[in-house]
Amino acid sequence: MEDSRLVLSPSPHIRDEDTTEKIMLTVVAALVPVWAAATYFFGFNSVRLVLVSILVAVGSEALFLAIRRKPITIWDGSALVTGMLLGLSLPPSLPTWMAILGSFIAIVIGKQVFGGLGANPFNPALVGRAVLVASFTSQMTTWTMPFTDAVTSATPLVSGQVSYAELFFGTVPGSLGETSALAILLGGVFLFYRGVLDYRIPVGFLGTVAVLSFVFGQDVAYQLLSGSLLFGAVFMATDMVTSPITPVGRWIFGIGCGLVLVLIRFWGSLPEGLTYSILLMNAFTPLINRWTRPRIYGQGVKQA
Amino acid sequence: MNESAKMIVVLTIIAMISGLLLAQVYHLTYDRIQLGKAQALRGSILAALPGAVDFRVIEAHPVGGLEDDRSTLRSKPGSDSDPLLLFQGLDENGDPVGFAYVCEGVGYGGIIKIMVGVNHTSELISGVAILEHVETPNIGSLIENESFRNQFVGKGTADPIALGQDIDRITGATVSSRAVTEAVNRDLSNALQAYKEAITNE
Amino acid sequence: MEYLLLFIGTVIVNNFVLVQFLGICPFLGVSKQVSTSVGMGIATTFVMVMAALASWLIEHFILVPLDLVYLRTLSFILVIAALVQLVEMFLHKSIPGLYRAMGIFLPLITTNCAVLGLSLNAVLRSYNLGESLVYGFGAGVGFTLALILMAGIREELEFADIPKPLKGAAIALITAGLLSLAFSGFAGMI
Amino acid sequence: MVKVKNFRGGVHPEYNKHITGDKPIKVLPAPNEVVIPLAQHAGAPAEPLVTKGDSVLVGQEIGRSAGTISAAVHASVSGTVVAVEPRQSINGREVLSVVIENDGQDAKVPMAGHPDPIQLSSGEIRQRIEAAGIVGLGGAAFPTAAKVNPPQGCKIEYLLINGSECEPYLTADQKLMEEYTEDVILGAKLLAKACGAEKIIIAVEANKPEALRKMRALAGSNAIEVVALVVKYPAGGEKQLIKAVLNREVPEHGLPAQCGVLVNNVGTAWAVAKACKHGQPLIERVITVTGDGIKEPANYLVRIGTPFRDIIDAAGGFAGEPGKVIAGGPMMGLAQFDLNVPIVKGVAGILVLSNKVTKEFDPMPCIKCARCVDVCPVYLMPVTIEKFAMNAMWDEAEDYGAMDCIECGCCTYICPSKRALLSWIRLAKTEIAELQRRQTS
Amino acid sequence: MNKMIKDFLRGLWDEHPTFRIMIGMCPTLAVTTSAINGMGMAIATTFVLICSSLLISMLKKVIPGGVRIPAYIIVIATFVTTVDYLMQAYTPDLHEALGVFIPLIVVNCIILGRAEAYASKMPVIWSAFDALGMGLGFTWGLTLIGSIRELLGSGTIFGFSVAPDGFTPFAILTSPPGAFITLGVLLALMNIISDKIAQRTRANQQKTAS
Amino acid sequence: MYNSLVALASMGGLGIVLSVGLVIAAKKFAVQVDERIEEIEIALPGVNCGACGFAGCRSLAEAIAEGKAPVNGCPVGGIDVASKIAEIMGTASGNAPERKVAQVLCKGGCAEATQRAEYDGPNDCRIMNIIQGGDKGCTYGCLGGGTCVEVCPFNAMYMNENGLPVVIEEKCTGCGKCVEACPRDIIILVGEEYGVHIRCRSFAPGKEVRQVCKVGCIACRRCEKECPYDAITVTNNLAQIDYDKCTVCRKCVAVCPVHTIEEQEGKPEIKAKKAG
Ligand SMILES: Cc1cc2nc3c(=O)[nH]c(=O)nc-3n(C[C@H](O)[C@H](O)[C@H](O)COP(=O)(O)O)c2cc1C
Ligand SMILES: Cc1cc2nc3c(=O)[nH]c(=O)nc-3n(C[C@H](O)[C@H](O)[C@H](O)COP(=O)(O)O)c2cc1C
Ligand SMILES: Cc1cc2nc3c(=O)[nH]c(=O)nc-3n(C[C@H](O)[C@H](O)[C@H](O)COP(=O)(O)O)c2cc1C
Ligand SMILES: Cc1cc2nc3c(=O)[nH]c(=O)nc-3n(C[C@H](O)[C@H](O)[C@H](O)CO)c2cc1C
Ligand code: SF4
Ligand code: SF4
Ligand code: SF4
Ligand code: SF4
Ligand code: FES
Repeated sequence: MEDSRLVLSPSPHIRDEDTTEKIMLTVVAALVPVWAAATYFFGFNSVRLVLVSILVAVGSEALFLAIRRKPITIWDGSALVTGMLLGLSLPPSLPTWMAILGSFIAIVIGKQVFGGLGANPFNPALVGRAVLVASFTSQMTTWTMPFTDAVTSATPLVSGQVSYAELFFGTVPGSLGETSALAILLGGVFLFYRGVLDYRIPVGFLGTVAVLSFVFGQDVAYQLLSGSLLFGAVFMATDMVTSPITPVGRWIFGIGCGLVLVLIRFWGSLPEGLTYSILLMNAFTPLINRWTRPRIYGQGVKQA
Repeated sequence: MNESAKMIVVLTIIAMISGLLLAQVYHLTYDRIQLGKAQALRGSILAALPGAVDFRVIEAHPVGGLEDDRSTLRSKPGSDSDPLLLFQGLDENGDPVGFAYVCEGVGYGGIIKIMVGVNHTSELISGVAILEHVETPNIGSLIENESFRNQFVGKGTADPIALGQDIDRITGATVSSRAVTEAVNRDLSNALQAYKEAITNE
Repeated sequence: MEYLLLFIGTVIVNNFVLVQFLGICPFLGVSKQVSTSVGMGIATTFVMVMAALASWLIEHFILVPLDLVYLRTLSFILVIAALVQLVEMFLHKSIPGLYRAMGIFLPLITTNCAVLGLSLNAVLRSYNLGESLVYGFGAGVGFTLALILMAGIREELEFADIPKPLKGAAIALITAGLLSLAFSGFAGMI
Repeated sequence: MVKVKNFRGGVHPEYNKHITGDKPIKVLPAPNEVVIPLAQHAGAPAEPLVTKGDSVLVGQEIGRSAGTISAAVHASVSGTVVAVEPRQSINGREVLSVVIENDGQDAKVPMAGHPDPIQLSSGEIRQRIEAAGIVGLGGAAFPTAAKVNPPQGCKIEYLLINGSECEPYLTADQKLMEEYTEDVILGAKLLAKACGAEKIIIAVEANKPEALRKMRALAGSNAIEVVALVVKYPAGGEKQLIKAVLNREVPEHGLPAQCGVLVNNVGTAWAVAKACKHGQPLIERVITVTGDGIKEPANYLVRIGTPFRDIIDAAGGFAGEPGKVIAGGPMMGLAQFDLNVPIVKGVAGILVLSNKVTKEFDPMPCIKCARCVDVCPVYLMPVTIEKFAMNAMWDEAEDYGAMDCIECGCCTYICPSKRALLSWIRLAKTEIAELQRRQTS
Repeated sequence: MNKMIKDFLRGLWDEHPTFRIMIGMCPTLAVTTSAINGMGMAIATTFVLICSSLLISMLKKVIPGGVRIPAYIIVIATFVTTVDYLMQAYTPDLHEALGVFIPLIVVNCIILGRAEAYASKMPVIWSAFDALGMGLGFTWGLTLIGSIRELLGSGTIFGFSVAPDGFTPFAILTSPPGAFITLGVLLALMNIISDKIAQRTRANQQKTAS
Repeated sequence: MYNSLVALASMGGLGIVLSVGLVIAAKKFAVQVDERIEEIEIALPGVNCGACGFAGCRSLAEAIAEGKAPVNGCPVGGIDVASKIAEIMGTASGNAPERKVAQVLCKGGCAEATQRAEYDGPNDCRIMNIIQGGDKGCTYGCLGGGTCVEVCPFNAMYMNENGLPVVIEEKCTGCGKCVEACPRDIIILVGEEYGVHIRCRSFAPGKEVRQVCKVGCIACRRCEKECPYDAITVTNNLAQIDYDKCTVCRKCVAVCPVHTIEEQEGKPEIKAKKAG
């Protein structure tokens, strides 16, 4: 018995089962219905773009880490999530090479240059998307009708001529993953149930948009269901790395996203502000964390 | 000489020399700069008015002034009293070909200044030239392309020019396209009226 | 309302640093810590308002009446530099507390694109006095906003395992680029 | 159904109380040799009263309390002192200890009991607590005599008896409450009298229905209330208990007495009852021996000073290769490397985890999931403090409340990236304390 | 003489204004949307830099310390305004493209910095060499950045179309975010290159030492 | 021409106004700023390491200018910096502080010393030390977590294969960061000329030391007796060198039965001390 040395380690001696890998895979699982819906509506394009994005994201992460002679941590699943989210945020008719470029930029410029997982100030998938929009504006704003390859002029957000039911089920033109509110909500509920999703950000985000739409006399349900708002609020604003860690901070983050989105949607020259609203609030995250420190137990309590 | 006095004297002298020098530079380059500006203006006027070889300036006083422009973020000072400059294009014989005026629209990056030429007789647009813009290169800047600008030729006051119907958008640059279309639309009838008044008064 | 639009436009839509590229050197240099960037931001805002006022006065009471527009650059920069130096001396002597919080940044600001750019722009866009002041204030606030956001991010990056060749200015520039990308959503708004 | 009392933060680890929850308390025979450290409590170590060769009786004082924050130490067996020397203790350091060879007689010093201890005056109770060397059995081992003597200007309104036993695996307090209900309640009354509390509240986690039922059945008088606590670690933490039960907060860096509350463990109450009723000093306690690395998990009443090895042998020895032997529970317990260390007053159990359970945790980059922030029961930002600690930014760590950390380990438990948050926060606490000490001196 | 060449070369790499000292960043980012713009800006700046260095070096004895900075500013501003008007007269398109950044040459830290640090202490000829080095450094820097942004962002270089048919320009490079990111990436590349150079020289030194 | 004159006059006016204003202001608002602070700051290395005990180089510069710190206050800068600052301050005392380097006083690495447990936790000596005193058999010895190496701002240390830190003396500036960080107080700063060290810090009795470490000091006192200069004394079971007396004669090295005493190459005997 004396031979085998005992293990000396600091408490606590037990750990929760959840790991970063599991969290990432949960997000992937939650995205499956969304991807399935996208494939149902847009067919091969959905498979093509999302698969390419995933492969390039994971590949460029591995490549970058290999060049840096760091352990290849692609199995943590974060690049997988980034690639999947980027792929799902692309318009169905986008040329493959643009998806490759966007995915590469998302991982390299959006994440790895800052030191990899956990260190990036901005949401990598959105960085990739924003760069694509700024570079290939017309391709990134060319939509096709579901079930066909027919190019249509505008998304419902711009044209404003579809029913709630169509918006809810997703039989409208738009980015691959954004059209079906049903699939997104399904994924969101699953994430929430698994404890991966903090309710404050999506609630703050969607709530703000709803209230402001109402105040400015817009069709509230329409504003919520159209465009990529729902997709972003559920899957992208909630990216833990780039959102605040304090409870109050997460409310502020969500509300801030909503404000910026409304500002851009109603007064900006872009039809859609999701990408920018989240990226902008990402920039505010360190400041929010700093200025919303929770009150420590017993702080400010006077002796009775 | 004490230090303070020296400081004052030296600085003053340097300032004076500099002032003098700059005055010389200014005068030396003045003519050329004006000439360059005039040529640029002339170029765009002639581009907007095919057939014209020369132009003259007409001061017009449009009724009620031109519409306010939200782009400039300020009301134009006394738009009633300020004259509107119209450029009358003349052919080889000195006969009027038409007139051109400048209008502004708010694009994606900022203000777009447009020269619009109108045919003397048909009172239809004879050409459009972009004077200034700050649109995104390769996106909004495509409004400079002839294919876009030429779409306006032949349009008139009769019915408003509509983006998407009369004018094809530039893909991905709806904002810029709309800015140009709306600007041309907005001032066209006013300018035409002012032009007519101006030449009848002459 | 128009002043408000002008203000918002200057702060976020045409942010001096991120969109107009004015004042990049202090933006990169003084954005390492949130606390210093606040001081720098306030000081810059102060100087900008002052410069807007001064340049408007010079333009409208000296340069235009005397037909001396070619002396614009020269006179603006001289007067701004002198004014800032005066204020700095004054603060140093009379209000040491404020000097320590903000005054030490003043010499940094004197010869900086943002301030001169502001004065020249205000004149080129023929703003009236009120507009000039609002423009100056908005530019200062926009500069401060960009600076503080950047500082917040950079303080976090201090702890990150950034690849060696990117450490320092390179990563700061990329961050600024992404920040600018985030701001580009407002483009064309006003 | 009465609503259970809740508090913000905390985690839900596998409780694993079923292993020993139904095992009655067995009395473990005194070992051949006991090692009794003179520093088992918070505060100054006791001063030795015996030397090598002395013979001692059960309950004989062998270490004298050395100040206001200190406690007496008593022999737990009768026999001969074979050494007074530094011996390895559960904190990994060598501590001056009295080693007694058991003569098997169990001869006791005369103990002055009281037939109806509740008649004792509060001063007398306090005196007996002090004489018995009673310290908090909830873990911190703070001398109880000092604790029941509230500081100037503090009026104790409530005595909270802490029966939550929120540490996973451990069932010692639970069994104590079930089997010695009467004495625990008596002890609570005595403690209340000693500190002048008006009301007694006994708080038990809702997962111990039997203990709750028995307590409720006997609590009777309306001066005693029994409340059910949420089943969540660390419901038994003093501050969390006060927040949950009374919705009060202990002032930062302050004492519970400053919000009118005194918290004592059920074991402490039991020890107080025995000291007053039988005059018995604190020479034994109930512990749980459990874990997947032990053959026969059980609850034992053991003498203070019994080496871990004897207890583990009594419990059938290790089941397979042992990985970790932990003094206490899995969340706050101390891992041991030497099985000769003795049971001391503050240890509530021995947990043996097999090699299978003790896996290495490789920290990954923090993904800022904020779970650590959400679970911290004192509302700190563990991830931020960790970051400061790793970069030796002690001032910032202090500013973010490192010193308020109660070392519950929730943050480290929950972190999906398996970061050693608490270790770094502990380091920050040590360094900050060091800096403060240097500043004042 | 050797030192003079060294001082001259310094501005081209070791103390490169853009990639090393990081000054004059505004024009570096703002006007480099095309190679010609970047080069034009840099040449204008170099002209002002050389002229003012020369003059300040000549006047250094005359100017009292107390009004040093205002005096330098006047000198610089005079040259800047001269350039401004000359460009307006002879290269109106470039003038238009560079806009407010021409008068802003006045506050380009390179110029005042050099005046303060070098020209005010050194003989005239040396100052000229130093200024020329810095100016050329600035020129190749801006031209490089401009070329990259123009090539990838518009598919042309110095206005000549060089991209193959079907090339889709990477338009972000001509926008503000692209400016920052391009320079950031370039800077990282420069760091890698100088690291390599430093490594090689160290290796060489060791070889010669042993 | 007229316009030129206006330009001349107005620039002249502006020049006068400004220079007069500046001259007046300079007099009126004059604040005594010590220009030397600036100069000293430039002379300092600018690493802001804090080894001087001030909050960075600027603070030290201020302190030196105010006479609150000696001109050789920067241990990192050494003689060069000190003499430069002395020049600025106009004092002649450019004596560099004695150059000290870090010495690691433990020889018991993985090969020589026993482990009492299997450590599983953050690889930081300070944390190991908090957790039950770490996994090393010897409770005085090096924990091998390399915290000293981590904190060294000058990359002057590395961990060898035996799990012990090694100081690269050419790089070490004697800043003392490692000394401060080491929870076992194993590292000390010693004048660089001293080449003999007793590499053990254990105050445990010899018997116990033997159980946990092959190279630990067992307090046999042979070195104490051997030293001709009385530079070694054994107290509390540990032999220690009084470096002020040590002449690096190396006599003690050979007599140590467990080879705790180590000599370094290239550090000759200090003859001067012998005489005095
Ligand atoms: C970086 C960037 C630059 C843009 N530049 C322009 C532009 O110059 N002109 C323009 O009208 N829109 C520009 N846009 C906006 C969008 O292309 C356009 O408003 C939007 O896509 C309208 O969509 P549609 O053309 O499909 O209706 C830009 C967008 C981005 C992200
Ligand atoms: C008068 C008085 C003084 C106390 N002083 C301290 C003290 O100095 N340090 C301390 O840790 N606990 C002190 N305590 C005990 C604490 O309130 C607390 O019960 C003890 O730290 C154990 O708490 P824990 O097990 O939750 O950590 C004192 C209690 C009383 C009544
Ligand atoms: C995280 C944490 C968990 C604790 N859990 C318990 C517990 O389950 N039961 C308990 O009696 N004391 C627990 N304590 C100790 C209590 O805070 C407190 O010290 C004790 O109840 C005071 O009683 P005592 O002085 O009689 O030990 C815990 C302390 C901490 C910091
Ligand atoms: C709930 C959740 C949302 C996420 N959203 C994103 C996202 O929007 N974009 C992205 O690139 N990665 C996302 N990730 C993956 C991961 O956090 C991301 O790659 C990190 O930002 C990389 O450091 C998400 C992960 C989780 C758990
Ligand atoms: S920071 Fe301290 S109190 Fe908070 S969860 Fe972590 S260990 Fe517990
Ligand atoms: S729980 Fe772990 S991963 Fe999550 S924020 Fe805290 S330290 Fe980071
Ligand atoms: S940390 Fe230690 S080894 Fe490194 S330079 Fe400072 S004194 Fe020398
Ligand atoms: S010398 Fe000290 S700090 Fe360095 S590795 Fe050893 S124990 Fe750790
Ligand atoms: S060039 Fe330095 S601030 Fe603009």
